[in-house]
Amino acid sequence: MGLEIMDDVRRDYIYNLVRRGKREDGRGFQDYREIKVEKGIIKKAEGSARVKIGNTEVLVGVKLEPGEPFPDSPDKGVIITNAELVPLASPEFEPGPPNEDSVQLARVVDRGIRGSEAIDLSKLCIEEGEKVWIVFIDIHVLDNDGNLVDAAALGAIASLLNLRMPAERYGLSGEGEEMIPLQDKPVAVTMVDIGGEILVDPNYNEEKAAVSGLTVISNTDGTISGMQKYGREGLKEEKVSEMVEMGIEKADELRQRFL
Amino acid sequence: MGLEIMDDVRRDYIYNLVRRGKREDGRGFQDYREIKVEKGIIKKAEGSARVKIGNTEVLVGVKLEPGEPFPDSPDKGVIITNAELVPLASPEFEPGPPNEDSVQLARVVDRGIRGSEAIDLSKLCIEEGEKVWIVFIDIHVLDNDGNLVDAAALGAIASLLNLRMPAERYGLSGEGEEMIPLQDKPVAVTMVDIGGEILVDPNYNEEKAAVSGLTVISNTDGTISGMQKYGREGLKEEKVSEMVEMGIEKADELRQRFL
Amino acid sequence: MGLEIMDDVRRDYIYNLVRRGKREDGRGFQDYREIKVEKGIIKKAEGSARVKIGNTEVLVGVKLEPGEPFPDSPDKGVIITNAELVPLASPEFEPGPPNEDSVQLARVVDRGIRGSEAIDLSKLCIEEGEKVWIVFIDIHVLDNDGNLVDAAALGAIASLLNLRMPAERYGLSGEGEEMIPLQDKPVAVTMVDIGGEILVDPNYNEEKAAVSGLTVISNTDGTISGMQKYGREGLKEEKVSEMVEMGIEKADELRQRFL
Amino acid sequence: MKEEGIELIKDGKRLDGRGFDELRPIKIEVGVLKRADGSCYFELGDNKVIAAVYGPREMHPRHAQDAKMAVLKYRYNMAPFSVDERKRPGPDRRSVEISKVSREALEPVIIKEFYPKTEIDVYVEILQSDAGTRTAGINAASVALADAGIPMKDLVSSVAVGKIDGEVVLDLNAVEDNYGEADMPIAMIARRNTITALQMDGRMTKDEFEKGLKLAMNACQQIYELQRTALIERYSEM
Amino acid sequence: MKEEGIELIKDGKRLDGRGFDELRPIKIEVGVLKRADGSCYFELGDNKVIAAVYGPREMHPRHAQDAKMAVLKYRYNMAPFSVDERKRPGPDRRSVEISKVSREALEPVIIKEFYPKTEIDVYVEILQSDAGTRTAGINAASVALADAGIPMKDLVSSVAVGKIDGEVVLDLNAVEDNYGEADMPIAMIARRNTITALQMDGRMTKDEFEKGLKLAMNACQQIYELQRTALIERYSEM
Amino acid sequence: MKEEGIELIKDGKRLDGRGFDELRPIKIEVGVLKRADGSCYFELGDNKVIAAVYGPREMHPRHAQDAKMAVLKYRYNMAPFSVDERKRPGPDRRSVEISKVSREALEPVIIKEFYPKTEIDVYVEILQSDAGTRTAGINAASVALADAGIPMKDLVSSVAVGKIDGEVVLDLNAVEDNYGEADMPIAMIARRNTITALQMDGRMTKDEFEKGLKLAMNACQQIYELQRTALIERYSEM
Repeated sequence: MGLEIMDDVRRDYIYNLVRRGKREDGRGFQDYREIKVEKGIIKKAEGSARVKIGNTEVLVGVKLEPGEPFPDSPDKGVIITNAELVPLASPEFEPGPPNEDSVQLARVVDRGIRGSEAIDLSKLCIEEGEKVWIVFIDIHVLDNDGNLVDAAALGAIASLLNLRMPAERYGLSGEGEEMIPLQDKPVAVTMVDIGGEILVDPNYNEEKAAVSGLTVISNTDGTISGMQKYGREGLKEEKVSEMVEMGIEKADELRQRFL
Repeated sequence: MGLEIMDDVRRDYIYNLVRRGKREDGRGFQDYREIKVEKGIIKKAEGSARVKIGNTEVLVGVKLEPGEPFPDSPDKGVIITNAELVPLASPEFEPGPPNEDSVQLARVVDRGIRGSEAIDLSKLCIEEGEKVWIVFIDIHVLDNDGNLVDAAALGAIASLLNLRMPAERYGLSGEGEEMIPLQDKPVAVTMVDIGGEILVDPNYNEEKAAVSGLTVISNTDGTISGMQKYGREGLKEEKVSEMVEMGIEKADELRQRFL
Repeated sequence: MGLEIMDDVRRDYIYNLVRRGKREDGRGFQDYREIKVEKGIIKKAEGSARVKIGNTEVLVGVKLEPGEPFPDSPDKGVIITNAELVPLASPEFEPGPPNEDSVQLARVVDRGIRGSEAIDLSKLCIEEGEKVWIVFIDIHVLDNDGNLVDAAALGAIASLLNLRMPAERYGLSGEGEEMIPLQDKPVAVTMVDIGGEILVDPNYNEEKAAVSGLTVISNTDGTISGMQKYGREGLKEEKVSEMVEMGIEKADELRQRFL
Repeated sequence: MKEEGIELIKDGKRLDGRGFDELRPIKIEVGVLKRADGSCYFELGDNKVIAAVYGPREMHPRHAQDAKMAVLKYRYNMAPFSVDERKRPGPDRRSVEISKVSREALEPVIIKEFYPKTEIDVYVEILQSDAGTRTAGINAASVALADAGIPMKDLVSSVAVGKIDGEVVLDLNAVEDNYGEADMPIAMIARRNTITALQMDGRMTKDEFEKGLKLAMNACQQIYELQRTALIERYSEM
Repeated sequence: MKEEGIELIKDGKRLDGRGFDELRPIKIEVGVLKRADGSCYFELGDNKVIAAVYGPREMHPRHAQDAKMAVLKYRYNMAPFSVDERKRPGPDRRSVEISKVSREALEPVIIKEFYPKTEIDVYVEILQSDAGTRTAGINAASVALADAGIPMKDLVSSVAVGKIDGEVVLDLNAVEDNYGEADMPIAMIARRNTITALQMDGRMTKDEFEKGLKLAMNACQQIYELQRTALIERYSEM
Repeated sequence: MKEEGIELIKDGKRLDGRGFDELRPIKIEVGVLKRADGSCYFELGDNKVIAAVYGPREMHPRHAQDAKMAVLKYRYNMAPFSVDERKRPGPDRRSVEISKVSREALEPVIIKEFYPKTEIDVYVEILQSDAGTRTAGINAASVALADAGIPMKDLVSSVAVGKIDGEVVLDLNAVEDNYGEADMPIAMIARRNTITALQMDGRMTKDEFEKGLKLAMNACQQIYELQRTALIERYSEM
């Protein structure tokens, strides 16, 4: 009960700020918090990156393992994206199997990478119909101060940018430490609607206060490769269009600065 | 607590009716409710049937997939019967893995089909010791107004009556859309004992009120291929014998009318 | 609440006894309760033993099945040790998947057998890299009156002493009912610290009263092949050394009497 | 989205003969289940789905109750025989995600404040699947909620748009979904131009997105009319 | 029920030398466990089972309590080493079904009204299996319940009958079960001709069923006497 | 402990150049997470671990509460990418055991009586693993508990000793662990010579054990100083 009252207080506080054109941390409505991207920090992973957006911190590690292709695409590698909302990262996260929040986080990031065809899956074939590389993209959230999606998506693509094939470890012929070139760099931008205003990169309190939001994942050429609406209220059609436009624009900024 | 009182009220109501020779829905003690059997209604399934017994509604779908035989019967197909008591069908069903009710439902139906040797499992061998057809009989309960067993068993055998082998889909040689002939048509008849009277085809309220019951599954030649007693009270030996006789008789009626 | 008070009462009782140099069942501090070891009592198992230490009773069964070796030891058999604290054995055990107590029990026993190299795993190779014998050591606790570890470890090694290879059952060539010779006989000895005194073989009440304990597993030559400290309090360094010495000594006694 | 090499549009028509802005045939039946408080059977082409609503009813466990309003739950589930390769029973990641998105699609219209401490359960079973099951499920659930007498501000309607052979088209079927370039399921309160669910897979430009959005809005208007008609018929029968 | 081609009856005798109406050797020990409130070890030929009873004790979670009577629970479990191929620990569909049937076999004799809001837990462990474990478990549990002092109207006794080589026989062993034509486990209150559990697998005529039922009734009478004797011995020791 | 045939000691030095009694490089950062009540990042050679503490906070479910003191929980978890072959997410037997041992390693120093009915949660994530993660985790958790302001009698420090090529050495790395003869992780209250966790794998004599214990005690003293310094630095910053 006490907690529910806190929710109301926080919501009022955030809405009042926005009404006066302000945000809790002093940013403009379209500004991201400070972003840091560090690549290659986990030696045991074939690709890795740590992303901080403000106090939000996400570690992404990519492992490659030989495995079986899907029957309907025998010459293509497989991407498996997984997110762990470990209880270390937030008092609200609980140990246990993936819940709807971690599943959605993983699937939105997955969708962006798949839709953009960032990885050329046909380059991951080892032996057609028998053996291909399975790309495990594991999102490990360390500190949740809001907007995990953008941090995770940025971490995923940054990890893929320094991906090496561990062919030797598996006694597979040839190309050793070959890098896998990326075909695109999808970037996710999440926005929420608070009192009619669009706020980019919501922090934890803003995320809690907002009743609707949208993630737009877009590519180098400005096309969209993934979208996801959130929240228990609707969004007017024109608001969605506005967000899509803004999302594409901000993604371009992030791509140039961090990838 | 309120619910427990309702249970008592319902039990009294049903018992009082039976004492006066009546049933809630006006049927005779040995009458089934109206039965409808529709075959082949799910195109994606290799065999399917929808069975309604009064308001009870069950959908059965049969899928065939190539798989490994059991080591002790290398030249025979495999039957796997599964029942889902999805929460759509009753306020008492809960989401989650199979519980003792759904397991028992599946196993009773399975036992009837297996005991009657309705399916000639040796016709389901693709390559001895390597590959056989796995027959998945999935019972999907849509509306539970009592006597799921008879509806499920009828749905299962009706589904098997229009079973086609999906050889092409799996790139298997030969017989394409070959039908699998059935060797028998087992039919389940469930009876409960209420105040010393045997009631055939109990509806939901009768099922709840009864303290014991019996399912008898019998075949075209009048032999029995499965039995299961239910309930927290015993049944006198002579009552069981009477039920077995009645079950065989009613099964014959159902078989002629609906299969 | 009532139970917590009982815990306090029991603790006081046990501590008071120890202060006066006594134990609940009249034993000396370094005495085991009566031990019985019966080998070969489960015909279906390839090796088995029932061990009673006082009222504590544990049944261990060993099964051998052909399976795949680990990639990093292609010519060696595999040991899998599992413990079931079935609710039959204690009012405190609950049905369900292994919890931390059953996992620890299994792992401590496993560690002793592995560390001592009691089984020559290279003798369990059927076909290098393809097929080896998997040794399932299943610890089934029947009555828990304390010190499950020593009973389980004794049961495990006793079971292995009468292990036969079921080659015929799996259609494998050759040696039929060949026995597998053991290379060593590790024995576990568990001690607890109660009021500064070391008590060997704690019964259930002593185990509950103690705040720390140590299991020492040692071999025929007096070397140690496994240790595990328990409990929510620490143990002084010198106490640990004393326990290690005592553990090795008692193990030797047990080995000579029961193995 | 998986493979290329199939021509999905010939002579300006889709493989099943539909125009770009044409829905598959829709069939709606209300109140089809006895035990549920509300129910709806919904066909969209070869998709066959059924929705049931139970509640408002007491919520367990108690500490999950909301003291101010009802809690809406939504469970999307596929029958094992609803797809070509048998689906193993039980939730998977896809169904968990769809359940969440579908619940959020319906929440904006439900007046939850009327029933604090209770839960409203929506169960959607996919009996046969041919691309578009989540949208069919939302449509069915919306009608079932109304049939159960749950107080609602409006109905929610849902449809997918997508891109095949470079064209933006309405309501992809399974072949189009498998070989197409993008898929975008949308749910909306049709009479208010308010979007309550939106997802996108694949790749499309902003202009294609806008075009798709318009197609979906028109189609949701049509679906809304069918939902409304089905409900009116149901109540005139009673 | 799986295979044919083995001759199970030679010269009017079964492979293990028994007559058609003969039980395998039975051994009963009462009160074999210290921690349990009641317990019983039961051997039936090569079957070795042990039953423990705990309770009546407070039931958790509370909302599952019955305000009028005790709740009986029954858990049938096979030790991994009890069968030829190691059984993976944990419940499977077979053990779930057997647990339900066995619980219902015992419920008619237990006076549950004496202990409202409590639970009575019966745990049966199969240590070695050779066909007939569910009946051996019910016999053991019945004695263990009495040993625990649970108020009971009577004992329950259980045995299977079956059909092998065309003959109706008592108490199938593993070979007979594997190669026979039918198996029918039965539990009853022997002194009242009341059947509390009945299952049937395989195929038999109504006449064979009647014949089997008679065999089972006689055998249950014998088992009842053994159960009773074991309990009397136990209490005369104490 | 798995294989032999690799020379782990050359010219009196270990493969990574360390002496027998030398720790790998250690790095400690305190208060690295915003949401947690206390946190610590700990590096030991190539091991990278992070610990967070939440609480004391209300315990659920209530019947698990202890009316006299706080309940300490500990969860050791490996990130899927922390090891050579991807680890499947979720607890396995190894992590369940390590969690128990680590909890017991810390319990002796925590004054739990101050916060009855609450729980204190320690979460340890292994981000990169190179032998010694459980000891690194305990070291990190000990500092994180202090950072969270949990009342403690002292810090706990932890290290492993082992036997390689017949020599007793300190703090095995992954190669030494894989090809060595014994491994013995220890946790202690360094200033009191009190051992709070002790495990041993492999094979060693009593004398080797004693020698290892001495090595561990010295190393824990060093680690204690580093933990203390890191905490002092953290609080002088604030």
